[in-house]
Amino acid sequence: MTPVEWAAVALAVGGAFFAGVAAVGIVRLPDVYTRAHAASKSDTLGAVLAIGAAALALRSGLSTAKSVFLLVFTFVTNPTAAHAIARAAQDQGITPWTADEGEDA
Amino acid sequence: MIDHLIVLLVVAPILGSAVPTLASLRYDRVGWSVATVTTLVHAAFAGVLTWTVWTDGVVRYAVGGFAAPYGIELVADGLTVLLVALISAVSLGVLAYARRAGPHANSFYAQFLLLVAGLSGMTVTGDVFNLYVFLEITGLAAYGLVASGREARSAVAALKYLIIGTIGASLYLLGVGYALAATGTLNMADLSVKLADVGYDSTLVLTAFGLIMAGLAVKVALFPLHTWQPDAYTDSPDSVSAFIAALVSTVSAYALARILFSVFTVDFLRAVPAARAALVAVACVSIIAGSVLAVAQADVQRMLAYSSVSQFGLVIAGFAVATPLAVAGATVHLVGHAVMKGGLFAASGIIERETGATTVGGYAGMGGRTPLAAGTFTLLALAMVGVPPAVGFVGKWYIVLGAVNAGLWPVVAVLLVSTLLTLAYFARLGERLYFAEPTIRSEPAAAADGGEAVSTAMIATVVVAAVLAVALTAAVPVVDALLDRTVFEVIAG
Amino acid sequence: MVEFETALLAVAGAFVAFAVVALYRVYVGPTTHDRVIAVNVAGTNTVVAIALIAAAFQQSTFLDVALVYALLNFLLSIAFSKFNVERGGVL
Amino acid sequence: MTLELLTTHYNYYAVVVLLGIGLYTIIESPNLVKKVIGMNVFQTGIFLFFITLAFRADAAPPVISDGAGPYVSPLPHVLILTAIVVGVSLTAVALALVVRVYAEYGTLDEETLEGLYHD
Amino acid sequence: MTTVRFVAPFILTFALFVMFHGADSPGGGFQGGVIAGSVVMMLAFAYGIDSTRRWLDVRAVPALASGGVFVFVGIGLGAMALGGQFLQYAEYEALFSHAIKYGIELVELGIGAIVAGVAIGLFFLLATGFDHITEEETT
Amino acid sequence: MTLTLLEGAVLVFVVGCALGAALLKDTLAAVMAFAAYSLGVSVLWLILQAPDVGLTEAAVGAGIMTVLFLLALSNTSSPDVDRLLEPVRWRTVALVGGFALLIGVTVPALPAIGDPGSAVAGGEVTQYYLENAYAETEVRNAVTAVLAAYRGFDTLGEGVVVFAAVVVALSVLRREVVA
Repeated sequence: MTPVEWAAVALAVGGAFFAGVAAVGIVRLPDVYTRAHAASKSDTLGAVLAIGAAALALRSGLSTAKSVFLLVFTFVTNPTAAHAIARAAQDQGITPWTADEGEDA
Repeated sequence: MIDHLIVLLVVAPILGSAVPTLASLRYDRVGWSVATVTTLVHAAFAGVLTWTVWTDGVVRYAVGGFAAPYGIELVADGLTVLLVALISAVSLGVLAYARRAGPHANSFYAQFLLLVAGLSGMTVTGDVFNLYVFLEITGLAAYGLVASGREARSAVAALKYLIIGTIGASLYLLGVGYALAATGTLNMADLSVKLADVGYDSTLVLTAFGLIMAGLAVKVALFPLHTWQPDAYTDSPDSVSAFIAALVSTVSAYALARILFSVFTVDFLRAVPAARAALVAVACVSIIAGSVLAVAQADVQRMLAYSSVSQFGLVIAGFAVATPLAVAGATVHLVGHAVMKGGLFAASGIIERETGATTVGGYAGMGGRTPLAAGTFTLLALAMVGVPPAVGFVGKWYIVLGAVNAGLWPVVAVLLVSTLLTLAYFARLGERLYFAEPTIRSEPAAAADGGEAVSTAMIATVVVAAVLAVALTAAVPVVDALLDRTVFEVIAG
Repeated sequence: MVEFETALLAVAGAFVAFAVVALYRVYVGPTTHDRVIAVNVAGTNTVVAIALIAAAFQQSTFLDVALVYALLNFLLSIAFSKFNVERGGVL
Repeated sequence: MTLELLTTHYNYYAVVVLLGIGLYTIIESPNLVKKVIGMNVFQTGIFLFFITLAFRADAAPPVISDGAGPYVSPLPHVLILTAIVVGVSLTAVALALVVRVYAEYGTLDEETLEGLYHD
Repeated sequence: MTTVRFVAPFILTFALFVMFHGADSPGGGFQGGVIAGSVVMMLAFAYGIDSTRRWLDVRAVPALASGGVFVFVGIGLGAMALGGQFLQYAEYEALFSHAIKYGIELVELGIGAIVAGVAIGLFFLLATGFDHITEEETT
Repeated sequence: MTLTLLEGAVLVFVVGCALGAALLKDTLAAVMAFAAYSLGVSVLWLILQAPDVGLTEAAVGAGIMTVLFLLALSNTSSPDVDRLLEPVRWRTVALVGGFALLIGVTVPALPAIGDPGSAVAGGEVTQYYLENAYAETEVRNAVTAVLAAYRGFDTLGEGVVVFAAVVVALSVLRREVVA
């Protein structure tokens, strides 16, 4: 494999790692807000890294441009969505988790 | 122009259906006029096409100039034009009826024309997937028409119809998938050749047959897949009941016959006796169960609906017997049943408007109060039972003769039993109409569908249907001749 | 070349597997918002998987699908979150 | 043998599973909205059947360019595009009906509805 | 919702790209129409359905839907008028070159119009729901 | 082989979502599972090299369809969620299982996945399209060529179906114009 390909694979694997962290977070964290946090931070990072890998791997100009666009788009919309969800949760009066109630969790 | 008639039969109503939607931005009630003009044009096309087929034989049309099997082919043979003419005639009758009876909304007439387009498409297409598309157009328009009733029940009936109808269409699509997997083609003529090459005993071909027949059986409403049908017929407006009862199942049964004879061919039935036996069995069960259920109904329209289950069983049995005589009988009965059942539903609508009677008990003594409607109702009912010289008799007679020739005695027995049962439920009704004391005292109840009263056109529609039910007997030789001009051959054996 | 393709597909598979994990949250909830977040994450992972498949097959047209998905995934999340706030209202 | 069948036909088994799930939802779900979902799952199963038929190993999507190939078959793709569109239209109409049924009866539960309907 | 305001024009552009680029890459009228329709939905979710309804002239819906059908059928009938079969784009070669390609593009445009119109129409119809009270009055 | 594994993962995801849509009692949750289902199905189309279908599924399944479901839910009320999953009724499972078994036994007769010699992938009609579509229509995407030209009549039908949807919805909701 060429160095570029190595870099792409490394990026992709790194992305997968963060996506894995996000997935674990989604499952294990105690309440909506913390899970939204995992989704917006870790998953976005993972997604951006992996799409970056795709951009490196795709060799034609147009497709690289498309993937960069996709990357920017994910970067903008993903946190917005998580934010909207968290705010909706707050509007509905879901109280954030605190350490005391969650001890048995 | 003449060459393009076959495609125009489909395109004209499509074009017409787009008009009322646009026009409703400005005008409230242009629907009826647009629909009438379009249907008249459709009828003219149908007439000329029939003449063309009569004189020149089978007409084939490659849409877009792409030859089959790569493009979509439309085919008009004797059976097709018969159905096309029926669609035109019934549509005109329903329009005459709906002028006063309503519904009057523009969207109703848009759906009406979509249904005409879908039915015409189903009849003329020579491609199994194209048939699916038109099956769904027909379905969508029919669901909408059923739901156009004012009562809350019509929405429930339509939803039930939609879900079951979709399963039926999906099964058909899956069957097409199996046929495609076996042959890689979708054109009916091409399929019939390639299916034979694959071998009729191949699992793929058999599965395709089973799924396609099951799917279409849902659309035809054969027992036990009929559950959508009584609700849909009963809970829709009168005009819609008459229209759907006369056409939707009829054209589905036609599609079933078309697939049976043009795609799988009689050779398949001969090679796989089990397939034929299964079809005959389903049809026989449908005949008996439909009749028995009809006898048990208190509501007249519901009774008519179950009677349809039984009559379509008869038609399918005729097709499954697959001797020339039986197929001719099934075709005659298909057309005759459409006219008779449409007329019966329309007549029951008029009786309801004039007297408020909807149940068998309510019909008591109404013969005197609404003599014309009750008279035609009785006449049509007798025709349906199969009293000579009505067309109902000829169809049944041919099917019986065909079954006797083929040695299928169970079919003969079932037919006789069902005729007795049909006689039972219609005789009960006739007896109530003329020889019982009225149970409903009040004068004309408020019309159910918003129509004010009964117009001459409504009465005329029913009378014409009754006249046709007898007069069509004279046209039986024409049907025979048209069946000689089909793309498939049915040879005794 | 072939190993490279394999590696990208394997990573794509990993992303899909994480989407399956997120599905657990769609099942158990407990609140609707948890489910929305989980669907959102599953959607993002799908987008990434599509992008990686596009890279592996060198099919730039697949990226169009990824783009549409990213857009609609966003639309969906907004719709779901709005839906809850105004439930019973106009929307 | 069985394993080999599984590795060469797994999509078709997925089709069977999806058809089963869809049919189960349509029959068993008490809620009308979920019946519509089941209808969609059922249809998607059939779509998967067609698209799998079109597939050909190591082939590209049917966008013709010189020297490339082989391609998967475009025919089932076209059919399924049409079928998807039909499916959406049906879903939309079904949902409109669901909304109306709810407005008329105040429930979407099939059994309650059945009771009201037969009054 | 600033993000929506930022994203919407991109999506609309993208929808048109998908619609017109269907000849050489995946996509076409249907997909483009749906994406264009979903822009309206996105706006409606962000700014509220009623204000979007006011902003958008709803008469556009039947116009788009019926218009699309007319375009499609018109192209088919036009080919017939020129002496070909229904939808035989090749007949337009007499009028302009690359007739088939442009015929296909036009048809895709017609479909796009139908689909966008219908998507928006269904959205507003279902959002409004079934008004039971007006129904009571008429019966 | 990796492709098979990837596809296996996607199939697990899809079936998982379908089960969720079937069994979750909360309708909103079921709709969400269905949205995720569409996401998975679209990846499946891409793996099977059907980007046109994938694009459509993306636009339809994740976009329009889910939004319509949401609107329908907002106009109705969901049932009380007293339990997470619906009870499974085994009689229906047996019935459906019978149907599935019936279809299942025909699977070995189908051509293997990706078989280049199957009647569809290697058949005469497919070959004709692949060889002549570009020459006859000047359109590179064979799907578009078949869709709009060879099977243009189907596509007309498709347009009519979509058009019918809005007309029928108007009539079902008893409105004269979209409002």
